[in-house]
Amino acid sequence: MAGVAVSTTINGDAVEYLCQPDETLLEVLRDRLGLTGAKEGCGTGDCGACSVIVDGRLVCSCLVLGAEAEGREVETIEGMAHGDQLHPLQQKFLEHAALQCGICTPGFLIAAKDLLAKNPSPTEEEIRFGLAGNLCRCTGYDKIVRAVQDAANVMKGA
Amino acid sequence: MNFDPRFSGRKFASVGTRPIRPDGIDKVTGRARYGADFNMAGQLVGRILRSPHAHAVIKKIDTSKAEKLAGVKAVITAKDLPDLTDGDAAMYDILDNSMARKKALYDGHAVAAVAAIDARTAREALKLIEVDYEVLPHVTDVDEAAQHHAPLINDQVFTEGLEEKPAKPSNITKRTQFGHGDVHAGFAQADFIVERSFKTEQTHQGYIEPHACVASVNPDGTADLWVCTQGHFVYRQHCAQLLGLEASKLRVTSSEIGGGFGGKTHVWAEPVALALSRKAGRPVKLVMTRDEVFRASGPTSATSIDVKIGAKKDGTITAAEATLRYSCGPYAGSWAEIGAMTAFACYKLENVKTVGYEVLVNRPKTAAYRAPSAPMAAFAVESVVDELAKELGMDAVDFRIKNAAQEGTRSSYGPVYGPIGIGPTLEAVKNHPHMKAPLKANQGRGMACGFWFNFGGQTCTDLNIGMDGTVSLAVGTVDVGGSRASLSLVAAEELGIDYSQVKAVVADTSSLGYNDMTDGSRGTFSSSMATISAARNAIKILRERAAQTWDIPVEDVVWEKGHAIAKGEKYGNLSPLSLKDIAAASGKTGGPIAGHSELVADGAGVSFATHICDVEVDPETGSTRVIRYTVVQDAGKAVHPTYVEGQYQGGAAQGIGWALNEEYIYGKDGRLQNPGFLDYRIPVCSDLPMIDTQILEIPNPNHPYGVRGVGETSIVPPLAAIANAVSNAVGVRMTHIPMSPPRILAALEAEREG
Amino acid sequence: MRYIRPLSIEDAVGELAKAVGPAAILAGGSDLLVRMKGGFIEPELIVDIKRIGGLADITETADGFRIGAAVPCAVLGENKALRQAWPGVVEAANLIGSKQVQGRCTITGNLCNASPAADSVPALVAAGAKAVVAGPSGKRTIAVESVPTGPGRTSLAKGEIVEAILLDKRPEHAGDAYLRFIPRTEMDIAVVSAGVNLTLDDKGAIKTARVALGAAAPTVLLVEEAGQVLVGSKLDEATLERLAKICSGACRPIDDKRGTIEFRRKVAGVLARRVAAIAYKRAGGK
Amino acid sequence: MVEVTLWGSLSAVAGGKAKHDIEAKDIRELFRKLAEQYPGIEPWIDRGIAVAIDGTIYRDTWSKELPKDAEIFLLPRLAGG
Repeated sequence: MAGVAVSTTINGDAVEYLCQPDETLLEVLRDRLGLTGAKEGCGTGDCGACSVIVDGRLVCSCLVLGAEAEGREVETIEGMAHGDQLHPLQQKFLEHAALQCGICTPGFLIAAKDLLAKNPSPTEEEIRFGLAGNLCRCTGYDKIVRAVQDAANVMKGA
Repeated sequence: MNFDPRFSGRKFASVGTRPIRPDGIDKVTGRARYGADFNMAGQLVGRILRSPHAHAVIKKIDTSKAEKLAGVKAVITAKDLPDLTDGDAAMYDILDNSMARKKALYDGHAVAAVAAIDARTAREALKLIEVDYEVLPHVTDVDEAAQHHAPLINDQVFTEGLEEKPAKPSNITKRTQFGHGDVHAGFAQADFIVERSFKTEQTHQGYIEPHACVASVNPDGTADLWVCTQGHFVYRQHCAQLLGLEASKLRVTSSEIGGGFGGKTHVWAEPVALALSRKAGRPVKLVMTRDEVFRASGPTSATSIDVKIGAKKDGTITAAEATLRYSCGPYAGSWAEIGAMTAFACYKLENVKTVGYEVLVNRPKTAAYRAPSAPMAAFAVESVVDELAKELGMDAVDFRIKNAAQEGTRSSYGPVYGPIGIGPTLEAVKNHPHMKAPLKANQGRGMACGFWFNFGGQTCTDLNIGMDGTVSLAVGTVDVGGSRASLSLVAAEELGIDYSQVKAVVADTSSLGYNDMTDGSRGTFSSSMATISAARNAIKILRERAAQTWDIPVEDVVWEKGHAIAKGEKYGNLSPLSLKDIAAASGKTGGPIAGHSELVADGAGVSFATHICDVEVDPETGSTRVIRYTVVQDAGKAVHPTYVEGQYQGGAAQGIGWALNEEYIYGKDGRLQNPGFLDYRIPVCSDLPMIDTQILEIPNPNHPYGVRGVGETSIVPPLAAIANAVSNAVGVRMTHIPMSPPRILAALEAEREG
Repeated sequence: MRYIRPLSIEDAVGELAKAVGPAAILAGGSDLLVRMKGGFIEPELIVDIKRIGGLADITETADGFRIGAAVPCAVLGENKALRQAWPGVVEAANLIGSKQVQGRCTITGNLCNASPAADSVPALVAAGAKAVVAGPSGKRTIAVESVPTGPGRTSLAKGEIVEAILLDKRPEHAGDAYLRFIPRTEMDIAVVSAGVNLTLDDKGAIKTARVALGAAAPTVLLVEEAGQVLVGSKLDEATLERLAKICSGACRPIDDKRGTIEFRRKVAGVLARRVAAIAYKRAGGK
Repeated sequence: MVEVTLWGSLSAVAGGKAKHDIEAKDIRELFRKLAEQYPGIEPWIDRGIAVAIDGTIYRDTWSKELPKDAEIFLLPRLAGG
């Protein structure tokens, strides 16, 4: 199997790696680059725990090949806070206790960030459908939806 | 240890507030490390070969080709996990479930495993292992398995709990019975009797994090295991016993856990990872795929339940009876027993009888799932209770209030209740605005009650006071949903300091004494008791140090609001010493200050919940949407109310999924048809409404702060609440869970055709 | 295994044509990577077509729309002109999987994966969409319904790639719509589905109609009789009743983990009625 | 002397009797005497029996004293989620 050399940008930094042709971006992030914030809950695009943003588009990194990242810009949970300044979504998730076990949280935060970028004032229904690709088994989603609503309000005010 | 656990009725400063959890930032930044997020030098990748057959004799396994593949460092079969269980039947079952010994007992049963330099090589190696199976007839349905002509899963099983040992083996491992009074006499007094049979399908806990571990066994017999688990001390015991290791030489570290709900309460692949590491001489990481989680971890029972309840015209229940059959997978369990105990626990009954049958089937080994066995029994009982209320012409809530258990009632499972919350939850529901909200066409409202015991158990905690006056709290119960925040609050409360001065961590098995796992809603109940005890022990030392500083008798020093105070007029000029002051001087007053506790947290308080649910049913498709949901539950005392609400909401959501769409679907070939989140349909965000909660606080007399468990009860009422709501919306009584659209549509069509 | 990223359709066709072992085309990957993960396919060659000129674009032409094979479904939803002309096709494309999946998946991939339950296909069939196929012997344009021939099977020859989907320019008074039945509100595969595409005459009567059903047979069904029954009507109750009956009758479904034969038959009729009403309204009918 | 009530299945291995009068000061002594009288109970004790004393359930505290006139009820030790 011939390795593929990839030059890409991750959270604003230039990154180069060699990966196998069938290796997913999720595997590259976790196993080659040590970015374990994206989680594998299913490996088939059904849970959203591995969500990342590639060239401004929300995707499941388990459904992207590492080779495909060539020349792209990838955003992961590790790049969401600015230094010690949490993103408003991160802060609101903490304040609302929008996480219990926390395994789905990185995926939810990335998906919510994408949602608010496209729709800064979503209704409850828009939030619920916008986040339907992210499974949470602990919270019943109530506090997650409230945290996103609250973060949206804060971000509009900012 | 001289610890007084009785409820004191004190006023709280920290307990009951809602601070941010200590592990929060790690979890929103992706830094928190879960089972699969840890690596060791030289680590190999482990993978497991699983049976494609539901029931088959393993005649021969040839691993020679796999062993020769470049990059493969170890291949194991059951031979590499010799039986060291010494007659311990439960441990033997866990061993056999980890790696099939003679027979594969379900689709997904492990038969061999490899460790290789990478995942691709490991996958290739699995394909090179040749297993010669003799396929046997199988049975996956609980009712079919209970028939005398069903394929026998284990010919050594003779039903226990019968007056005489049966002549022939069967798939029924045990019969259990509970109750009191005379149900025949009771039914004779009844004016109305409702009798029905119900089925519920098998569901999975559905935690988003697959089982994952990194195992490292050294040649000198020491070993490390990093693993996502609800109980690392229990995993240590299991693994040490199965691998022949000395418990104290096996250090188990619990990673952050990405959900468990009962499914991570005993070992599955961990002994395999350790055996691979031992054979390969290198660390091995083993992570289950989602497919493996569904096929080969521990889902809950499928059930078949008959319920009969009789009442007088005035609404008094005269007798209640239930027969419950629960599937256990291919190994003995006690799941019907719990169902038989919980079934009628909400009610005051003169005459009650429940009988449970444990049934073996060719499905994965049943594990606990949040208030295990109770939701199915409650579904059957609360459906019949609703129907009986209708026959009597009584309001569903009033009928339940009339028959609700109270302090002094003999429970249906035996003991007499102390102060309990079923009555108050029903009264709260009766007065809740949700009950009066208008409904539209095709909408219906249902309600139902639920019960769970709550557990205590062995618990050990260390509280260390740093020289800067901050407190580190080491607990041994795994934090599954925010307990580090709750326990930090408890430490702050007892010491009289601010929450921000305390940080709780979960210690590994080498750093703390034994702790039972986080199950049975015991985490906060038990560890808060141990934390209070540890804090009181620390306070004793703090008082001694203050007495020493002041050179007065320790009896004259009291601890109030985080300060040592010299009591008595003669000490009028001594200003109080804060915890920080005493800590700062500790190096010169006797060294580090710490409080330890080891105890058995017994006396857990039972808990009750009543739920209200509105649904809308599409009569043309059978599609059901939950449009409003309210949980009312007794917490005893809500230490961190936000996380208590979270438990209520999460349990309700899981119950909603179970009620409407989640089920294990087996083909005629005995293979699981839907081992993935695509077709095992747990609720998504757009499926649910906000879930309102109301926390009642009826103190548990056996805990200093009145805490009961809160984690599990909330999954008990939803199945019945939704079934009752569907019945009220479209007039069909659903007796088969999940109430999937095809089942509801078929019931509606049958109703229309009369 | 090799991963290549050709820059021209000719190169892609050439590589596919000369591939010795199993080869796979990668656009969105939302089916391909799942099948690779499950071990159902082990391609020796993966041809990523996303950098081929024009394949990532939606172009509006004199004849209508040309949707490149590598255009993610989410981009369809962001194209105002397409949304206005073919709302049913767009809503079908935006029902596939999650937001995450929609950021990757393509209608061409959905078509070529050849699942009878593919969401966008009934809408495309109802719309009379065409597929532009590039292959070693040149290009051909065929009706989308002739691409899938059975579950997981297509009529495409070795080396052939569907490079674009064509949708006609819309006349006045036209509307299309798509509905599917799923047990949850999102994330499921259609248990049964229906797409309807209508044009009306000046008086508001239906002039032309195409009705397609998904997950009702081994391939998406174009139910010509259902279209015929609509023509000339203004969607009165009796017509809707007949439409439902014809659609239920046309189904040749199976019992599986997602639904029963009876359920699919019944609900196919229910969805056909509902979706026809939406399309009619979109076409300006009252 | 305390009166102990066994749950249905346990009474099957205790001579078919649900109620037993036993001279025992704590849970440990209660289990020992029951096992002496009915050896069939021993495997059940090994698997775990919980003791309800006036409605409060004790799973592990074998040193717990049994007050006179207390209501004592034996239950299976349960699994939880």
